[in-house]
Amino acid sequence: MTKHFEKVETLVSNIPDSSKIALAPDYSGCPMEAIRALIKRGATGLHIIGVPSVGFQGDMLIGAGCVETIETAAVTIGEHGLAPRFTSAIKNGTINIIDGTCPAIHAGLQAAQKGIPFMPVRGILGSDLSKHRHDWIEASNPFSENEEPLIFVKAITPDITLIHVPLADSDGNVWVGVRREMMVMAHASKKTLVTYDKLFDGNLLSEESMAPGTIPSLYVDGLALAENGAWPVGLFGNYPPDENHLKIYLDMAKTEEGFKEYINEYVFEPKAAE
Amino acid sequence: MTKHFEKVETLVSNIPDSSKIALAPDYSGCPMEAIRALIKRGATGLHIIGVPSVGFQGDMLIGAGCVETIETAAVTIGEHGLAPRFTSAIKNGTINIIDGTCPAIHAGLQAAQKGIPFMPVRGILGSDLSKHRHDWIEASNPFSENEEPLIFVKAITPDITLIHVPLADSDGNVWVGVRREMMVMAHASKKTLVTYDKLFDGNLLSEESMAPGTIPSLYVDGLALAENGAWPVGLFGNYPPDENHLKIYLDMAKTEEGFKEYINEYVFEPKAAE
Amino acid sequence: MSEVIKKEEMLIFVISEMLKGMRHVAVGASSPIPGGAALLARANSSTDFRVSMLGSEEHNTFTNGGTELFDCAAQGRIDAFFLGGGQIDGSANINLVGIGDYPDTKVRFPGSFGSAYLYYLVPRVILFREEHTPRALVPKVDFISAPGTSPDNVNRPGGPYALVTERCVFRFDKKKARFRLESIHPGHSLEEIIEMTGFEFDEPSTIRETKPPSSDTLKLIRGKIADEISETYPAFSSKIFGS
Amino acid sequence: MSEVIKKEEMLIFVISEMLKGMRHVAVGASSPIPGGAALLARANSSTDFRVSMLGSEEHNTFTNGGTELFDCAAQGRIDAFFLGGGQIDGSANINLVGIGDYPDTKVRFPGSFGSAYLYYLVPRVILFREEHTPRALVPKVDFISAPGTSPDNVNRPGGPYALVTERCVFRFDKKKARFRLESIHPGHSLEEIIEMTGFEFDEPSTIRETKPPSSDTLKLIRGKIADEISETYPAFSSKIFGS
Repeated sequence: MTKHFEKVETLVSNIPDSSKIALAPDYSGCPMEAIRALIKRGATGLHIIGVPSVGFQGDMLIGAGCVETIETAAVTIGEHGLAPRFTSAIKNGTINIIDGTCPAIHAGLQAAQKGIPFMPVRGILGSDLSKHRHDWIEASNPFSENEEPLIFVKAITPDITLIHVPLADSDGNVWVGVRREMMVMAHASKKTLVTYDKLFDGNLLSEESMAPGTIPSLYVDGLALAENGAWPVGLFGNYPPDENHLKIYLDMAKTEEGFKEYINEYVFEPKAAE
Repeated sequence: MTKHFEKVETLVSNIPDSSKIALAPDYSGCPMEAIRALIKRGATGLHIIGVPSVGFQGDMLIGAGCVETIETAAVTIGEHGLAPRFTSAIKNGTINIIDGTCPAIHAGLQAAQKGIPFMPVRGILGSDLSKHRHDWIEASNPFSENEEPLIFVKAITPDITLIHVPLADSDGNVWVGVRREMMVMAHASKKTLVTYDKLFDGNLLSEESMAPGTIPSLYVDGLALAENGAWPVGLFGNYPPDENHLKIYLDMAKTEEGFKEYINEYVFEPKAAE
Repeated sequence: MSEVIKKEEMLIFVISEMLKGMRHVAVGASSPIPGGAALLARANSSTDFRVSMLGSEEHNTFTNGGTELFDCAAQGRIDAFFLGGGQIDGSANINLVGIGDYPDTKVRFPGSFGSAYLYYLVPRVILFREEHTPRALVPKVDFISAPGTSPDNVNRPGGPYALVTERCVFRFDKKKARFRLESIHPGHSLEEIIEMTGFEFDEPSTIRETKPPSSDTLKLIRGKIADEISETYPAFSSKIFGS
Repeated sequence: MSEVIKKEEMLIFVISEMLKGMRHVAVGASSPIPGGAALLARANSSTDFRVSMLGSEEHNTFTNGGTELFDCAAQGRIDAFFLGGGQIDGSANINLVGIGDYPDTKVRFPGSFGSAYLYYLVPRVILFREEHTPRALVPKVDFISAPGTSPDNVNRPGGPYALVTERCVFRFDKKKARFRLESIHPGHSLEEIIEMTGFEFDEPSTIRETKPPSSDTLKLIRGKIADEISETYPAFSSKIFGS
């Protein structure tokens, strides 16, 4: 049954340190309020998975020392490009990086969604990526008469999917619209925790037009209201990124000291998310 | 670009004899008006695929001699059970049957959707089904330390997906709601032909609530309006099956003569679909 | 209210008793009695109890198309499911394909549906076959749609739990790959069951009678459950409950 | 209207010329110039021309989540795509990961995104790297995110078609696995290009100058295209077009 939490802080208390957490890219559903709560509580040892890439939220978590491993096809902050704390952490060797490619991450999650050990994936062959992936196997296509090589990508089963969505209802259903990567994430994960911008008046599954974009409560373990909860990243179909704020971040986060100042001001201060 | 056809007859003229056609089950989107048009035209040699099962439309096509091969997890007419023309055709050996199981058919289509040669599927092992499937391979899970057997199901690429949907727009987008097996079918098929009950006023993809249940026109090759086009099977969310009519069918179709009378009355007569 | 319990009402109750404590029960196509049982178990449950019914619009929360039921089972999110069979044998092998030499079966059934998958993945699969005759319950099925048991190297968290018929309840012993008679429905006898069962089964030392529904439960079945099930199975509901 | 053609305008035009006759062009993340080129090619096309742009809500018709772009490419429904690279070498290998000994790269780029997939599957992949220096165009990349060519037994319908930079256009010869200089943008010279390119390439016998956009096309870029691209790339659009 889906639990409704009054506070985002309580919601994220359901994320143990060292969890493997699936996160959406900046153009999808970023639970920034929950990310700030994780930083505030001092989460450590997280393994974050960008589905298929990760942006601002990943850079924040890395900067705050919450991340041990990052598994992703890329780290990029919207239109602004390089993520300063990620770049610095890689340079200093303070985090592990598992470099992937978008369709392989999607395929790994879809394998978990289907309960199969792996999924064959086209492409990839001859890329240096596979040299460093012990969870990818080069195998032969058993349906080909010739010796056609293929990459088999191991299933990816996150402990937790943590996302922000525009709408949720009191029954625990959450609406992701066309951003269905979040549905795959929820299906594939052991637990799914969600923050949402607005409470939907009614049941999302009973509305013929809303149901197709809804993750049923069956897959949703916990929920908390977080108005404007994707700020400053923006929420698809609802509000754009706060570009000015992102620029402030990118400027401050160039250095470790600047990043600390940033989180002091915007995460630890009580008026953080206003 | 999606072509709009004035008549269902013209739409189905784009289905060559001997095509491999993916069809939806009775509780999803059945293009009955198009099926009647196929029978009227005397289509032959069809290979029909139930995704994952097929009902009234399959029985009609089989009875009318349009089908050479049927590939499906089951043939069943709604709550009524056994499909008379299918049962008789199997008994008389007049059609080829490729028996499958629902998730394997979905997996085969999903493999085609992803452009991969096969998909591993759980279950199936030790079933007599696999003895008769040369497109399924028993292989070993390469990610398991023990010799764990697995079934690899070959990709299924239909020539044509033929479906009926509640709504389409003038740009060629079609709305399937939660019946997303039809989206997988369209993605996996070389061509998709659609009949629809009502024209949607506007663009389905521009409506935030409609887009998640919409197959974009990118995948839709041809469209024709067919009001009440799923009759007598019913259309999810729109109208129920015409149970009285289905009973008439089941009664008449018990014999070949009766079936011929049925199609004379309801398919070849001009007032067929009224 | 008539206290004469109809067979269907009895079976709905019997199956619902096996669903106590479940969190999520799925019901396949053409399954009005298992569907009624799942809805009854939900009505009687004090904890969270979810029913997903194929073909229903009301009791179907899936939003990812036809594949979701199967994916959901593979994820371990379905606790119980129902399977039938034109033939069921003493090793719990089920045949939903036909009688005779495949593919030229002289009697053809609808087909295997998702049995060759869900039987492996859902922990508690309840076999339900109303007809209890030597024709239905056979020594060995002509075609295995899905086997009752699998070798150890097959990843199989699921399998048969019980077999419910119009005459009795069998429980399945996975280790012995064999059924054991659990209880006999009121009005039926052991001799009759032995005679009408095509396969051999274990017998308990004392024979228990299947408990019928209480009058409150019967009221619930004929009211709320009849009403709920009629959305998906109008013909069944009107025939049995006259509603 | 100023007839001084900005570099970005020139590049949008040059790339759009390579998209003639395409039916479906997809544009990845952080790609304002290729995005503008695709929208320009669409505006100039008399036949059906579809643009799918990642990150756009207006020019994105995908409804199946993040996987659809990749599935769509694998289905053969995408004719052209764009890739860049922190490093690109003379065999069209691209590096989007970093410089130095992986994983301890001394310069880290964002990551490979979908390059290790789309480069294999989209028939016409246009490499775009604005910076044309020996640092960007290298003899051999430090890390292969995706290779320019593959052995014959690899199922690879796609691959590199051309490389567009701020100075010139290279076409890729798949058989030789080597670039050939196609044209030099106005204001640049062969000597400069040889000096600024870290890899060897073939030279044509006569050197062609890259055709700039006509004044009508320029108007189109500064009007309709600037407007359309600003939805996805507001910062780029306001910087280049001041809108």
